[in-house]
Amino acid sequence: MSRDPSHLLPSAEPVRLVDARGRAVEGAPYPAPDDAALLRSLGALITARRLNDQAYALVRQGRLAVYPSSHGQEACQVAAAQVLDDGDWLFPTYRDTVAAVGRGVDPVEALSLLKGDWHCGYDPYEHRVAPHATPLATQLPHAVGVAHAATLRGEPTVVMAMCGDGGTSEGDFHEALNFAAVFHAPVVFFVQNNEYAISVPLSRQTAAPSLAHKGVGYGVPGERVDGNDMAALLAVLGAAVARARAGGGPQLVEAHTYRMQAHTNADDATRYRDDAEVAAWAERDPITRLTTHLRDRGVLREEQLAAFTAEAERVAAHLRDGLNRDVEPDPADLFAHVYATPTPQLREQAALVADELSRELGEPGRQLGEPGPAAGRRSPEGAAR
Amino acid sequence: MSRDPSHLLPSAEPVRLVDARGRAVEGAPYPAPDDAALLRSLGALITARRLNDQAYALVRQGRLAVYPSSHGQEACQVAAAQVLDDGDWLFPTYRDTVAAVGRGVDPVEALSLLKGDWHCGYDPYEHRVAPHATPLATQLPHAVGVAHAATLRGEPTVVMAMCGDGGTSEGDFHEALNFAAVFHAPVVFFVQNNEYAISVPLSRQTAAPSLAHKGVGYGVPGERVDGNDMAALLAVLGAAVARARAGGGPQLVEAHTYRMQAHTNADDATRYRDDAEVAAWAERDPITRLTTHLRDRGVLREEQLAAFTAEAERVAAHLRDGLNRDVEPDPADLFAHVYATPTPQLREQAALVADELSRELGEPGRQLGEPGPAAGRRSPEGAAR
Amino acid sequence: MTAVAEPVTAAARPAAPVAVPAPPAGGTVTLSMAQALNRALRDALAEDPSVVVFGEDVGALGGVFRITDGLTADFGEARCFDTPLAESGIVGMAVGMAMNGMRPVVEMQFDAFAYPAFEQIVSHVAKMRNRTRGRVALPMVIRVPYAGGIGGVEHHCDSSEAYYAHTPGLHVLAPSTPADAYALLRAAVASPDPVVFLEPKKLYWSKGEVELPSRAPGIGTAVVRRHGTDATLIAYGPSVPVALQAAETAEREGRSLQVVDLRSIVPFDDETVCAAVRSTGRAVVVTESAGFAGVSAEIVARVTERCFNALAAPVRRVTGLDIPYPPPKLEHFQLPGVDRVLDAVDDLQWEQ
Amino acid sequence: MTAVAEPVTAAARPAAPVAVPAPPAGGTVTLSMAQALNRALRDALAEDPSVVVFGEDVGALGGVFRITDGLTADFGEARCFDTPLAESGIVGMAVGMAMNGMRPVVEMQFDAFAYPAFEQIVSHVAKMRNRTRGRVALPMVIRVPYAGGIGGVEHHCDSSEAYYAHTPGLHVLAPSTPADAYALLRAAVASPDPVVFLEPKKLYWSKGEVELPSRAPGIGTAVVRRHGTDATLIAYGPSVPVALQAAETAEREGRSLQVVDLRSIVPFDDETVCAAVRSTGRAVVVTESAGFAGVSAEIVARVTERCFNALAAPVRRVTGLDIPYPPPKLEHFQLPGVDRVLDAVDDLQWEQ
Ligand SMILES: Cc1ncc(C[n+]2csc(CCOP(=O)(O)OP(=O)(O)O)c2C)c(N)n1
Ligand SMILES: Cc1ncc(C[n+]2csc(CCOP(=O)(O)OP(=O)(O)O)c2C)c(N)n1
Ligand SMILES: [Mg+2]
Ligand SMILES: [Mg+2]
Repeated sequence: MSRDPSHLLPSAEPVRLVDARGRAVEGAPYPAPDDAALLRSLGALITARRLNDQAYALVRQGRLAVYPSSHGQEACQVAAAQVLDDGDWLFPTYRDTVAAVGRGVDPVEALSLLKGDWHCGYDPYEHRVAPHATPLATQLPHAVGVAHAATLRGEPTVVMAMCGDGGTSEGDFHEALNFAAVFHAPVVFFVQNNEYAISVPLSRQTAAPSLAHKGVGYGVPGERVDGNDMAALLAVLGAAVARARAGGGPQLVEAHTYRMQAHTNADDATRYRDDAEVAAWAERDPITRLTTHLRDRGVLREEQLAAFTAEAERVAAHLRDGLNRDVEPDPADLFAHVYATPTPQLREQAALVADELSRELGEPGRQLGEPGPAAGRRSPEGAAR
Repeated sequence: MSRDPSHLLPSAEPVRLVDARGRAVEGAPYPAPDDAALLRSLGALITARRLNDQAYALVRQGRLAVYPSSHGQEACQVAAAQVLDDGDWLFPTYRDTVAAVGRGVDPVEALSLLKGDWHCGYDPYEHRVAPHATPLATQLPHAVGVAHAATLRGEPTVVMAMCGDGGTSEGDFHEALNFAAVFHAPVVFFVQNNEYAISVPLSRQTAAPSLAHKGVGYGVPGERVDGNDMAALLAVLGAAVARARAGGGPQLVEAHTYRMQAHTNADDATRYRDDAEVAAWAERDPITRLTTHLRDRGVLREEQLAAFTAEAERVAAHLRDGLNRDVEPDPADLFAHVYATPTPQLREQAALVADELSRELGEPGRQLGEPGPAAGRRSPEGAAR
Repeated sequence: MTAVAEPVTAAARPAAPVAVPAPPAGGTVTLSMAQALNRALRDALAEDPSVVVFGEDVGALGGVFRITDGLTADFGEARCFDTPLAESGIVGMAVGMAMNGMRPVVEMQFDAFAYPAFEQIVSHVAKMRNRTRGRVALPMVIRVPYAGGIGGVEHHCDSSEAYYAHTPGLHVLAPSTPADAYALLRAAVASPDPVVFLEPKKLYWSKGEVELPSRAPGIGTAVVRRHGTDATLIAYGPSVPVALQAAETAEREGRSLQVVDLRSIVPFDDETVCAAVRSTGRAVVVTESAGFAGVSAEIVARVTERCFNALAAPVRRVTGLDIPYPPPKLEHFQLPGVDRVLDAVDDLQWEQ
Repeated sequence: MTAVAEPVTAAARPAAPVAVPAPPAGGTVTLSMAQALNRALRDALAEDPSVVVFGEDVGALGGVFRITDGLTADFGEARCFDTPLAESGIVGMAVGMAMNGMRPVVEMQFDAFAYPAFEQIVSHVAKMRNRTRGRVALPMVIRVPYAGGIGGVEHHCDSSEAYYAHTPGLHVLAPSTPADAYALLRAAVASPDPVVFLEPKKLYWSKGEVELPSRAPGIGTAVVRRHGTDATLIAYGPSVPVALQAAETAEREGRSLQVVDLRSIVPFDDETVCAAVRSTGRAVVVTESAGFAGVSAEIVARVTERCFNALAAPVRRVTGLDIPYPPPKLEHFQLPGVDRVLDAVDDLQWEQ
């Protein structure tokens, strides 16, 4: 009566190919990626870290409102992007800017949301990266829909749908996994378990043996992977993508990693966790681990490392330049995209705002874009002055 | 890193203590309930079936708008009520009228919803039976809340939270199981898998090995039981309740049963399933099975059976009488219970309706409660006639 | 036996399939609203391979109201299919399919059962085009068997239009005739923007002439259903027949009432509505949904803002009461009826 | 660094804890609105053992806005606790706890993140008392950090009051001062009915005098915040300071504006509002939320219905635009400002 579930259960320990000291793990259940792939990933990791740190600095300089950093989670970010083909789709959360950049999105455009110029700053179709999702887990059913549409048309698209450990508690997570399973949709659900949802630790989020154990309840294979092990991530996510592309249906992958910084710059993590916990995770840094692994095995030359660092600097400079440039957002945009054609009501409202602006431009001392009441008053005719 | 999940997984086959031919199963994993309990259940089963059939007939006679029958699922209904103590709570769905009655709710009051006199016809506190839930799975978080409140006060309450196979797909199912697990709430989630959600068969509802396999993803033990085996249901649900009461936390129990009739009288099941399928399940009827089992073992005397049947007739007659009595619903009730004290706005609206009624009562030929425009017009003063 | 496979309706309704198997090539046919909707879906599926229909029980069963009757049989599983029972999942999946080249038409089984999808509708469906600066459009339709008047039990008769109408980024339509049901549903499916399509349950079985292909006005256009000179009744969806009946009664009493059928709640046709109100100087808004902060309030507010100096009396409202939808036996108190409408008309300060 | 642990605000805000550790026995204290809310929760927890506070990050963190700061430390885990991240689950669990003798106060992290709980709120919270004929009451409070004006990114600045105000069975409150924040939250927790409690985010850090114990009017009462003779501004929550500022500017220009603060959207204080409008003959409604089918429409409609003959001009609205909430850099176009309010006042047909 019951289909045998054993193949749907994750391994007891997360898959690890390279240990925290950079040494290859014996008898790992997945073949190691080749050195070229690992080297490429190291470059991406170095850029990823640099981007995280640059964005963080830009918040302090007031160029970004806030930044939810993936510092410490870069291996997950890089792997999520690297295992995909051009025709595939990525569904990132607010924390997955680096993954979006990994697929080719310009980091300046990716951070438009947090700079405040507009919501989604990039064209989702250009690199097949959905807009950053903020309402938690809501992007997961979208991922299923994109995948199912591709399946109906016979296209080989695979969709990488990302969420956090906290996001797994939302109803949409459940509904998306179930739909994906029932429609056998080529979606890889990739949960970055970074141990916290803002202040709430995993132990208060779930009592499950692991988040990957949620898969079996949908008939979806669950897998667990060391989220700071670049090699293991490439292997596990790569296999999941290949399986989905081959018609194997969805998969749930949980990466065990850690949010090294506060939820965002605005958060005060000392209220809910110890520095010692953070320090312990610093020991498991994904970049150090991969660097050691490649260096110890003679694969990484120092010139290569220097080149990676230079490339990371170049990207960081691009981000700095982009975010330091002030774009004057156009209020006409507020009305232009609510519908394909503005409704009569929106045309009226746009005209009102335009009228306010034209009056304001006549007024010295008021700046377009300055916070506060939006515009100059009409001359108060009729007012008894 | 991962807690051992094996104890959370259900057995490969549903627990069965008595097979379809009424014979005790050897080596069953639960001890059989004692004969007195089984006899008592048989009486309840016979009444349950009679209630289902009576309600069905009352729809044909126009006394009920519609009736979602639990015909074929009576063993689940009876067991859900019988394993609870007085201080426990039951959360039924629209299909679980018989379970509510099993806890002492007057069947006439239980069917008020479907008669159309009011929404919930009984006092939920009297027998600790929540109002029938229609929006699917929404009652499950309530069950967790009731249980958690009891826990906080140190009360030994256990909550039986019922839903259907279809209901497990809703986000609220997921959130309720997770909350129950994290708060270690004494809730038994009891899924009656009757193979259909209206027209949608289980195979299009889920790709899971079984619905009970959803438990592990929350750290909740899952168990499967033959939903037409009264003995097994009493054993499995009884153990789950005892475990919850002893502080063991929530449990998920899936009963494999079958919706023998259409979704409601309004449904046409021939559009989506074969008579042969229904016929096969008729062979597994829970009442026949328990009757045979008790008779074969010499436990059931024919006088006893006659007494059960007489009692069932008595209950059915009570239901008939109750539903054939017409209660004139009072429109004042519409305004009385929206808030503890009606708002000024509601007082205004109540006055308007009262005014309409008083005018209407002056008008011959219009009946209070007659469908159509609500009331008599004020004399159309000012109208240019 | 009713066509409703839900623990819901007291009213006996034809159980017969609503599908219209032999579509005439053109001309005018008499159809129920249910049939007109079925026909619209059929024609859309036939014309545009990117149209897909899905939801709960829409496949083999043809939907609890039979609006999708025969679509799976005729267009195949890939074009019309059942989903697991989860409305947020349904709408969320539709968002993804619309992002990826399809035109999904999803069915919510009843108004109240669309609420689980509220976050998807408000935070994604309504906002996607805007947040992506027009790059990602969501051509999708959310069909909702809407409002009451069918003796349904709790949660089966809500009127939910205000929730959607208040949410910028959605179009909200409510037909009142089979012809409009056809025309507006076709327009909704063809629209580049998401549409919440409200189908008055109590009108599913009402019949009317439907011209094929339709030449009815599209989204954003109200029509004057009946001309009159003394006061204007403004209604949409299930309230339109009530308004028309009231106008008929009033005529016998010597008062000439005009009836405007909004058809499209968003966008709102200020021009037609205001012209009608100005022509009579008096108006009553009739809606089945609760009045407080509902669409009826918006109509009163905008008509008053725009036509104040032409008004001889305040615009009045006849709406559902501000109470949870009543049980079947008390339902008639909730529904705007002819008498209430005429009472409101009487209150329009005729003495001035 | 801001007190907001969310990818949300540009505005720099004090990160200091808001808890008020040493409650004075009585008299008047100066508190920020955030502190007043914290104090109200503290006092309620201390007085009534059935009060429990829960939600996302309300425990150790004290909430992303620090409204629950120190409550877990002072009252223990059983009285104030974090939940898993699922809003429907939070509200649903609150329903169950309220059914079973508790008075839950739950926090939704932001307006838009209450939408997953919409079905629970509309189909259960609002209806439970009614569907059980008064047998099951739900004394619970849903706290919502509400509206915008803080430079938040998308989904962090919605104004959701219309959705709740349109749903019979809920009380909907929106304070505009620390004193009202305290008084109304205490009243909400003590209420036998469910309350949606909207806390204007941009006012969290505004300070004011709070009398303890409070003698402020309770649920259902509006107050005249400023007297005036020429026109009445009607506002609530975040729009009240805007209205007051506009009245001040107008005074300098020689026009006397009255300001009514609704405080309670449901129930609505028709008496106070209508008396104010009648006394001036002109009125403008100011709300931050989108206008279409919003609470502003209801206010215009009911004031017009009740005061038509006293009106010298149509009641005007100054509201948020009918667009998704703008990104931070364009936010100021969305917010009603003094100039827009005064423009609307200028439009009130003064020439007559
Ligand atoms: C529906 C919803 N509820 C609440 C929030 C507020 N919120 C933003 S991030 C966050 C924590 C998410 O944690 P997790 O999923 O683990 O992702 P992480 O931030 O750790 O990457 C919360 C509660 C939200 N964005 N959406
Ligand atoms: C949220 C919600 N969506 C849809 C419905 C309509 N509906 C009522 S019963 C039903 C099928 C439920 O199936 P299942 O959970 O298996 O229970 P069963 O009827 O088989 O007992 C559906 C779709 C509903 N009541 N609530
Ligand atoms: Mg996390
Ligand atoms: Mg079922």
